[in-house]
Amino acid sequence: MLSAHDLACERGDRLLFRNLGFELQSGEALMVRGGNGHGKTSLLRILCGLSTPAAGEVRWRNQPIRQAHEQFGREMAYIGHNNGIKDDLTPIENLRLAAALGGRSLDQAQATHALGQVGLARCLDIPARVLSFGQRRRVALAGLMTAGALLWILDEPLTGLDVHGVAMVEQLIRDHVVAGGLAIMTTHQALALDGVTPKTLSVGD
Amino acid sequence: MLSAHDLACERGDRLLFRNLGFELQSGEALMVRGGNGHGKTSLLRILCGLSTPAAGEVRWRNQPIRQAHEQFGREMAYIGHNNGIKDDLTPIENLRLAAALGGRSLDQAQATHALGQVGLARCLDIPARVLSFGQRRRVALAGLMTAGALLWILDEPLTGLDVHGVAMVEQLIRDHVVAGGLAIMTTHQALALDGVTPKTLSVGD
Amino acid sequence: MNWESWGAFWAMGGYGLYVWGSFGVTLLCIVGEIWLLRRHRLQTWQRLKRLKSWDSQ
Amino acid sequence: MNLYYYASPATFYPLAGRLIPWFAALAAILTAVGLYISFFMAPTDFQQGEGYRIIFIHVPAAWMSMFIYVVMAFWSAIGLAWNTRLSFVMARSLAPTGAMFTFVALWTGAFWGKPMWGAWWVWDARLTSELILFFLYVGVMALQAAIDDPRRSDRAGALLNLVGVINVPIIYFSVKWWNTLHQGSSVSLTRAPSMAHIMLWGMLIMALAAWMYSIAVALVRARSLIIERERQTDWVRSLLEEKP
Amino acid sequence: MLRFLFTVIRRDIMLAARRRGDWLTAQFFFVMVVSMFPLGVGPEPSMLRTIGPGVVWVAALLASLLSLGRLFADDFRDGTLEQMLLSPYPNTLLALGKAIAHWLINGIPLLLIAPVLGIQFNLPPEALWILVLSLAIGTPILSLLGSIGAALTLGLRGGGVLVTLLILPLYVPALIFGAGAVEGVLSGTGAEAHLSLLGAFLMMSLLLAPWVSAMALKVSVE
Amino acid sequence: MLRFLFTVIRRDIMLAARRRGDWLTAQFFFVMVVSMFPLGVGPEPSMLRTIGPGVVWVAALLASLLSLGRLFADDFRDGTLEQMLLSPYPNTLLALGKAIAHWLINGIPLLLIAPVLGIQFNLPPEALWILVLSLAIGTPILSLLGSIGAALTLGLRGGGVLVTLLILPLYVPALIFGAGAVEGVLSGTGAEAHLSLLGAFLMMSLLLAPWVSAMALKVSVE
Ligand code: HEM
Ligand SMILES: Nc1ncnc2c1ncn2[C@@H]1O[C@H](COP(=O)(O)OP(=O)(O)OP(=O)(O)O)[C@@H](O)[C@H]1O
Ligand SMILES: Nc1ncnc2c1ncn2[C@@H]1O[C@H](COP(=O)(O)OP(=O)(O)OP(=O)(O)O)[C@@H](O)[C@H]1O
Ligand SMILES: [Mg+2]
Ligand SMILES: [Mg+2]
Repeated sequence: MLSAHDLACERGDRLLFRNLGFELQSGEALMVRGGNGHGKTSLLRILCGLSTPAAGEVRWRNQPIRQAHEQFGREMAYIGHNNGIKDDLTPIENLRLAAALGGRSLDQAQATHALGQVGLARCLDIPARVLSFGQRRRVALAGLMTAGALLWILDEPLTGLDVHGVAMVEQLIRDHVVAGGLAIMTTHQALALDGVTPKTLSVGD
Repeated sequence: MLSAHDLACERGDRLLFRNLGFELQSGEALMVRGGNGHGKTSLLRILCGLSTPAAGEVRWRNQPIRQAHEQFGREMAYIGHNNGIKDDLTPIENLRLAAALGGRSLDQAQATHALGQVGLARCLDIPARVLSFGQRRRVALAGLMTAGALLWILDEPLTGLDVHGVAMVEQLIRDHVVAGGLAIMTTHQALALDGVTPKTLSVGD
Repeated sequence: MNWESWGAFWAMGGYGLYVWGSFGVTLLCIVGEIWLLRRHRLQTWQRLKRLKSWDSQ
Repeated sequence: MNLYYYASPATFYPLAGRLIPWFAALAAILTAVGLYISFFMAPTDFQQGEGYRIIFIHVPAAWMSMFIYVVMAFWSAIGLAWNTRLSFVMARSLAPTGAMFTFVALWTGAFWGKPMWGAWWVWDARLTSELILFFLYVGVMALQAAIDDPRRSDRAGALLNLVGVINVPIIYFSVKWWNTLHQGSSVSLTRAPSMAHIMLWGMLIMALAAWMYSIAVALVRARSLIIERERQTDWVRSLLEEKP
Repeated sequence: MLRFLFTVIRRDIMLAARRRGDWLTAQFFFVMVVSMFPLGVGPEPSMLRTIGPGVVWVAALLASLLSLGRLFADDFRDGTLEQMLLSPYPNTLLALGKAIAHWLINGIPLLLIAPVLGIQFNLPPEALWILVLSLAIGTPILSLLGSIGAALTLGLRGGGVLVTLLILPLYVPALIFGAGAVEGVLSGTGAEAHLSLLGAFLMMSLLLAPWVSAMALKVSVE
Repeated sequence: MLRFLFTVIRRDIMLAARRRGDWLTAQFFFVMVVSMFPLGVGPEPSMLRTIGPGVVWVAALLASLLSLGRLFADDFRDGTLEQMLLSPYPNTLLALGKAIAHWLINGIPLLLIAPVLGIQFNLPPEALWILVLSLAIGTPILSLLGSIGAALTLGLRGGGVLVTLLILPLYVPALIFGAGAVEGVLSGTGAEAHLSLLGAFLMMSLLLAPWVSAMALKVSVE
C-alpha cells in the first residue's frame, strides 16, 4: 500500500541517504533504525509528505502522495518530535479539534474515553500547557488513537514515557497492526510487539 | 553537601509532594523515580533554585541556596527538558558562550574535544537549529562536561539518545560520581552505572 | 427644594443628557462591579466544593 | 504581635466578613445623603447652570482613582518586602475598583466637557494623565490575568505597580509641562470659582461614600481570593463543610 | 469543505477566547498608539483634527501587523500547523480560514473602538461614520495580505525584512484610500471614489491572498 | 563581574549578527512607520514639519517596543535564560547587560537613520541635530524600561503585545521631553530644559530598571 522508490535526502552539504526504497502492506510494521542524526526524522517527514525528497517518490495505493493529498490525508496519521497539541486548550478540546480538522466527529465521551486509556483521566480539564513532558506526549497518542487512520507514522513515540506508557504504546501499535493497519516508527529504546515482527530499515552510515 | 528539608510543591490545584527530604554527600548519586506527571521535573527545578518550594528549603554546604547563589551557581550544572542551546549558534559557539557566562574560559580546542567526545565531530560548525533531536541533546551534554561542576542535576538526560549515546552518558555520570561528584537524575529508561549504586527517591503517588 | 416638577428634574436645565449620562453610567459601573463580584464569589465557592469532593473520592 | 495576628488569612477572613456589612451600609447611607445634597440642596451654579452637578461624582471618582493606585502600590511594596500573602491579596483586590473609578472620572469628565468646552475631549494635562493612569490600571490587570500561577502573578503585578507609582508623578509633571509649553488651544479647565459651602459638603460626603464603597468591595474580593488560595488549609476545608 | 473552513475559524476564535487578556491587549495597543501621537505632536485641536484619520489608519495597520506576527507562528512552533497541512482538505481553505478568523478577532474590535478615538481627535460625526466604514472595508485587506507575510516569515529565518518590505508597501493603497476617504469628508470632496477603490482592492486580495499564503505555508514547513 | 556583563552583551550582539534579517526588520519598521505618515495625513509641508519630531519619536518608541518582545523570549524558550540565571553572577548584571545590548543593537541604528527621516519632514538642520541628541539620550531609556516589561511578560501567551500595554504608558515622559526638545528648537524656546529632564529620567531608569527586571525575571522563570 505504501511504497517508497529510490528516495534520496540531502541536508546542507550532507547526503543523508539515497536509493532508499521499501514497500509496506496492510498488517505490516516498519522500524526505521539509525543513530542520532542519521536521517530518520528526515525520512519520516518525506514519507508523510511534509518535505519533498531530493530524488524518488512516495506512493500510497499506487498513487504519488502529492496527487492523493486528500485520501492520504484521511488515512495517515503522523506524530513527530513535536506533539502538535495546543498549549491553551485542555486535552479534551485538543482531541476534538484535531478530529474536526480531519473531518471526523468525536464527542466528549469518546474523547474522555481515549484520554482515560492513555492514563490522563485526572488531567481532562487543565490546559495542556501545565502538563508534564510525558503527559503531553500521551495527549498526542490519544489523538492518534482517535484518528482512525490506517497508516501510522510515529517518530520516537516512546520519548518521555514511563514504563506503563511504553507498555501502552507497544500494545497500541500491536493491536493496530494485527487489525490490518500499517505502522512506521523509529525509536532508540527497545520496543517489543509480541506476535508482530516489524521489517527494519537502516538509515545512514 | 546538598540537603533538602521538608520540601512541598503545589501545582495548580494539586499537591505534588510534601515532606520530601534527603541528603547527598560527595560521591553519591540520587535517582528520582516517578511516573509521568508525578513531579520529578518540578522537584529538580526546586533543587537547582529555579522555582521556590511551597514549603521547606534546599541547602548546599549547609547554606540555603538562595543565599549561596554565587557559590551554588559555580558548582552546580542543570540540564532540563529544554537543552538550553541557541539555535542560531554552532555547537562550538554554544559551548564557549556557556562557559564564558559561567565565568570559565574554554578555548576552541577544548570545545572541539568535548564535542568530539559526545560524537558530534562532524557537526562542529553548522547552526544547532539543523541538528537532529538527539544531536541537540548531545550538545547540552557536552556543555555539562565542560562545566566542571560538582553537582549535576539532570532531567531525563537519555531522551532521544541512541544506544551509543546512552552508554556514553552512563559512563559520564559514573566517572563523575567516582571522582567525588554528586549527581541527581531522572529517567524512565534503564540506566546502568556499574560500580555505583544510586540512592533512589520516589516522587508522587 | 430646587425643582418645580419631575420634568424639570429630568431636564436638568437643558443638561439632562450630560448629567444623567454621567450619573447613569456611574450607576451602571457600580452595579456591574457588584454583579461581577458576586458571580466571582459564587463561582469560587462552587469550584472549591467540586475540588474538595474530588479529593475526598 | 497583634499586627501579625490580623495579617494571617485565617483571622482576616472572618474579620473581613464581619466588617463588610458595616462598610456597605455606611456607603449606602452616605451616598443617599450625598445625592440628596447634590440634587436638592446644592443651588444652581450661576455660570454653568445645572450641568455642574456632575462634579459630585466626577471629583470623588477622580480622587479615588489616584488614591487607590497609591494604596495598591503601598500593599505591593509591603508584599514584596515581607512576603506577606495578605498584602498581595489586598493590592490585587483593589485594582478593578480603581480602574472602575478611573473610567468613571474619564467618562463624567467627557460628559462635562462637552457642554462646557464644546468638545468631549481635549489634550489637557490633567485629562491626559488620568487617561494614562487608566492604561496603567489596565496594564496591571492584564498582566495579572495573563499569569495563571497566583504567586507569580502577585509578584509580577506588584513589581509593575511599584514602577508605575514612581512614574505617575513624573508623568503628571511631564504632561503638564508639555501642555503649558505650547498651549495653542483656547480651552482650559474652568474652575467653579468659589465653591459654595454646601457644594463642598456634597462632594466630601460623596467622596466618603466612595471610600466606604471601595473598602467594602475590596474586602469582598479579598475574601474570595483568600479562600481560593488557602483551599489546602484546614480552616478553609472546614469552612467549606460548614456552609453547604 | 465548508465544514473545514468553519472548523478552522472556530478553532482560532476558541484559542483567542482562551487568551482573552491577550486579545484585549491588542485592542489596547491600538488605543494607546493613537493616544501617544498627541503627546508627540502637541495638543492643538485643529492640527489634531487634520492628522486624525491618518493616525487612526496607521495605528490600525500597525495593530494588525503586530497580531499577524502570531497568525501561524504559534501553530508552527507546537506542530499543529503540520497536522493541519496534513489534513485531507486543500491548504488554501486553511489559509483563508486563518485570515478570516484573524479579521473577526482583530479587525472587528478596531471598528468599534475607532469612533471613540476619532472623538479624541475631534472628528465631526459624519467623518466618524466614514472612518468606520473605511476600516470595515480596509481591515479584511490587512488580514488577507498580512497572512501572506506571516506565512512567508515562518520559513525564511531572519527573512523578516522581506516581509516588512513586501507587506507594508502592499498595505499602502489601503492606507491611502482609507485615510483619503475620511479626509474627503472633512474637506468636502466626498468619500465614494476612495471607498469604491478600497472595495475593489479588497476583492482582489480575497481572490489571490489565500492561494499565495497556502503556497508559502507549504514552502515554510518543508 | 564586568567580564560577565561584557559576555552577555557580546553574546547578544553575536546572536543579532547571526540573524541580521530580524535586526534589519526593526530598522525598516522604523523607516516605514515614519514614511507612512505623509501618506496618511497628506503632503502639506508646514504641517509635516510640525508633526515631524513627534512622529519620529513615536516611531522610535514603537520600533524599540517591537524588538523588545524578543529581548528575553527566545532565551526563555530554548532554556538558555534559565542557564544564565543559574550562573554565579548577580541577575541584575544579566538584566543590565541585556538592556545595554538591546540599545546597542536597536537604539544606535535609529540614531543614524533619524536624520534622514527628519529631512523627509523638512526639519531644519539644527532641529535634526537636536533630534539625534534627544534620541541618543532617550533610546537607552526605552531599552531599560522596556526590559522590565519584557521580563514581566516572559512566557505569557502573546507576551509581545502585553509588553506594549505595560510599557507604553511609562514611556510617556521620554516621548514628551524628547519630542519637546526638537519642538523647542523649532519654536525657538530652546531645547536644554527638555534635554536635561530627559537626562535625569535616564539616570533614574539606569538605577532602577535593571534591578526591577532582574526580580521580574526570577519571578517569571519560576
Ligand atoms: C475627561 C475629562 C476629565 C478628566 C479625565 C478629569 C480629571 C480630573 C481629575 C484627575 C481631577 C482631580 C484632580 C485633583 O484633585 O487635583 C479632577 C478634578 C476636577 N475636575 Fe476634572 N476632569 C475632566 C473634565 C472636567 C471638566 C469638563 C470639568 C469642568 C468644566 C472638570 C472640573 C473639575 C473640577 C472642578 C475638579 C475639582 C478641582 C480640584 O479638586 O482642584 N473636569 N478632574
Ligand atoms: N543545513 C545542514 N547542513 C548540514 N547538515 C545538516 C543540515 N540540516 C540537517 N543536517 C543534518 O541532517 C541530519 C538530520 O537528521 P534527522 O533529524 O533526520 O535525524 P534523526 O535520525 O531523526 O536523529 P535523532 O535520532 O537524533 O532524532 C542531522 O545529522 C543534521 O546534522
Ligand atoms: N495549574 C495546574 N493545575 C493542575 N495540575 C498541574 C498544574 N500545573 C502542573 N500540574 C501538574 O503537575 C505535574 C507536573 O509534573 P512534572 O512536570 O514535575 O512531572 P514529571 O514527573 O517531570 O513528569 P514527566 O516524566 O512526564 O516529565 C503534572 O502532573 C501536571 O499535570
Ligand atoms: Mg529524529
Ligand atoms: Mg519531567
